[in-house]
Amino acid sequence: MPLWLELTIRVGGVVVAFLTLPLIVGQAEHKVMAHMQGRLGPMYAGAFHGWAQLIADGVKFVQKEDVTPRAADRPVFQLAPLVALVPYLLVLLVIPLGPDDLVGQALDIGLFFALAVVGVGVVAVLMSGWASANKYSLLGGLRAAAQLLGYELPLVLAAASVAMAAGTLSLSGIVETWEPWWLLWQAPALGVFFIAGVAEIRRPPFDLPLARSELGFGDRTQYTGLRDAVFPLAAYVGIVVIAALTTVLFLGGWQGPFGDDYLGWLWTLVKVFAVSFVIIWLRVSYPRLREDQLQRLCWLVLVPVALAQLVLTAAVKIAM
Amino acid sequence: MTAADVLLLGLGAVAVGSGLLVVTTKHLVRAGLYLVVCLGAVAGLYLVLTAELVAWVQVLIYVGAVVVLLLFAVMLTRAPIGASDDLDRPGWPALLVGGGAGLGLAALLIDAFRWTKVDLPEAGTAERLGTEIFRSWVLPFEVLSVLLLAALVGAIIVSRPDIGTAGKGADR
Amino acid sequence: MGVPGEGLAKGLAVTLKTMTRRSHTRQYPDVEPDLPPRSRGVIALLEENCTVCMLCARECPDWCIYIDSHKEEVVVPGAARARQRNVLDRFDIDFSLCMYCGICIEACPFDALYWSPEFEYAEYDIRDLLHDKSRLGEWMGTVPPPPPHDPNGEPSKEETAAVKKAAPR
Amino acid sequence: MRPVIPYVTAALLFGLGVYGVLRRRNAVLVLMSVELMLNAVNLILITADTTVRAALPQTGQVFALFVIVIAAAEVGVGLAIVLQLYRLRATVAVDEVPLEKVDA
Repeated sequence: MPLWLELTIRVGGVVVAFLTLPLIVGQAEHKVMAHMQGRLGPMYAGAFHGWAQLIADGVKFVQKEDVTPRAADRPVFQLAPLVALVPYLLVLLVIPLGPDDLVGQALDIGLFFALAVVGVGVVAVLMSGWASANKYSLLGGLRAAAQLLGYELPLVLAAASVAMAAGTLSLSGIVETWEPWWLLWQAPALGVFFIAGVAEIRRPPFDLPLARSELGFGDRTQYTGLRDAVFPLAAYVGIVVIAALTTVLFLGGWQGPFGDDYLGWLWTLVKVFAVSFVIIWLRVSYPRLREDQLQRLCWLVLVPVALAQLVLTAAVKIAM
Repeated sequence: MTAADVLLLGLGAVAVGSGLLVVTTKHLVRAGLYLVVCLGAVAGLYLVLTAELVAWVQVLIYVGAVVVLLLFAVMLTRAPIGASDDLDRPGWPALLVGGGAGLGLAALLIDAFRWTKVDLPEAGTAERLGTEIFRSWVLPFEVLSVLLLAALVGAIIVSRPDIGTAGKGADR
Repeated sequence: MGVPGEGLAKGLAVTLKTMTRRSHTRQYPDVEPDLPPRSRGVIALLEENCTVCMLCARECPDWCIYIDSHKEEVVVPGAARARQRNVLDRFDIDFSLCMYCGICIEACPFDALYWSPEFEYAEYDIRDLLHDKSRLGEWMGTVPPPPPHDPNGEPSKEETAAVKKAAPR
Repeated sequence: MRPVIPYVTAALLFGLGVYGVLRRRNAVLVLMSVELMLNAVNLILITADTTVRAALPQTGQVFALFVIVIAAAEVGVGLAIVLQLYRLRATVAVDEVPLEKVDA
């Protein structure tokens, strides 16, 4: 296969995943959330149980006027949604779907790349929060910055633990060395990574920066039309990314009870959707945290647990 | 000119251009955003120069944390939207020293290296760098960790005035 | 005091349990709603019972009932002189003002007003919400029959009065 | 690869950093300029690493990592000081800070 063809197929595959997975997760969020609240959720768009609701939403968003507030910093304001979306797209590039190089772009330090690029997302929040010229947006932006800076630390520490256990930073390499008993060994890191990941994508119960009921969606307050649609899209891609990273790092990626070689991609997808379901489930079940509770959870619970996990990992690694 | 040269030139131009905007723009927050572009371009330069790990550390630490802190500080100190005219001191001494330093160094380096060609070495992966750090540079590494800890404690104490006064209050 | 995290687990369990149950959604336009008895939808007018006493219009807190009438002479054979009778010209209820308190129905001494459970009379123009007496009369067809008396209930005041009157002193 | 390209880039970035430190009044902007200078140094270290790889394998990259760590520490302390300054004086202009002792 010539290089350019392979490259096109790989990038095309990632783009397809980028366009479908978030929509599936978004639709699942609509329906799961509705049923958990004793409702039906969307029922009309697309005739069968409202399967086309998000597409209909998209069509609606396209028709809306694109408003930029007069006092806003125009270029920054208009660029921010793009900056919010691109990092997650880049992360999808390095997440392995199955064995034998079934990945957008295999990177030797894929884990590091993923964490670094996810961290760039906070710049977008600050950009949109500040450039909107709105005090609620600014509050949201500042809250987001404080939250993301804090939760980056346990996220990286938990990921470091599993990288230490596997002895590699390559995501495929981590899945290859993964063994079922790691579920027990790395359980604290799994918890820390998952919670910090949910906080990193600002999902409820960690959605203080958005806080629809108090800040009117924080940094997104002033956005309309297509630009406004990009933020929820980025949020859904964020769910997919965090679920996929959790799957690959802690749940064994493509390893399953049977048929790893030809069904690996299916195992990965099943696990990604299961973790996404848990993220949605958390949103329905728990109320939003307060700012002090948020910081307390990060610095007094997650960081110490992650550090303890690092020590444990090192101890087991040396003992073996 | 090879492909690497073209990439280096392009990324270098982006880095210098956005760097220029960082020190000349009248918009406080935009200076921080241009800094993101500049640091990103420098990370790209690292990638071309086969320093993979350093490039992503640059993105993780600089773009993900340092610039965010800077932007955070800019916003906490009430940066206005739009241009502010009281950002600069009179320019010519700075221009003299800065231009002198930059152009002088550039001249020195051009004179030293001319148009020589160097083959790109193998990539600086995490494994090789780790080996190197823990074989040759363990002591600086440990010293750095102490420095980081000291900076952390210092930053907390400086930014929390209530820590110092709590003890005094107890004495009284 | 329980196990730490018990509350968190309980929260998750509640939502998961709810998800497995049937949802409570009423799919209204597709499925007719199952209204409770004596729902307050719209006010119907039984024109024959109205004596233009104006009590309803006076009691209405929103002043949304408009009544016009004129007097008519009715010659009753055998009577000394002609009797006067009120004839209803106009009886409008403005449902854009009405707050569905039902005081007019309570106030009417002659049972001319009734609650009807019909509620689908939304309009594109607010002026069309002013229902005149023929429109109000049409709603009479939708008024459900009065509920049967509760056999164990207290007898009505009229009934006890009648019994008392009939009883020998 | 011509090492002179990144070297000149680094030299120009360093010059810009020096210019910014001397020119800017806002303390946060001064810190940004310092970051520019540190990055120029890093770029020189990384480029030097490619040219002297045989003698000292990967040393330039290791040093660059060290510099990044130092920069992170510097920004942490520096911003703490700037925010404290803002809290006390309601300004972050460096030439308005009195150098003599003031009763706080």
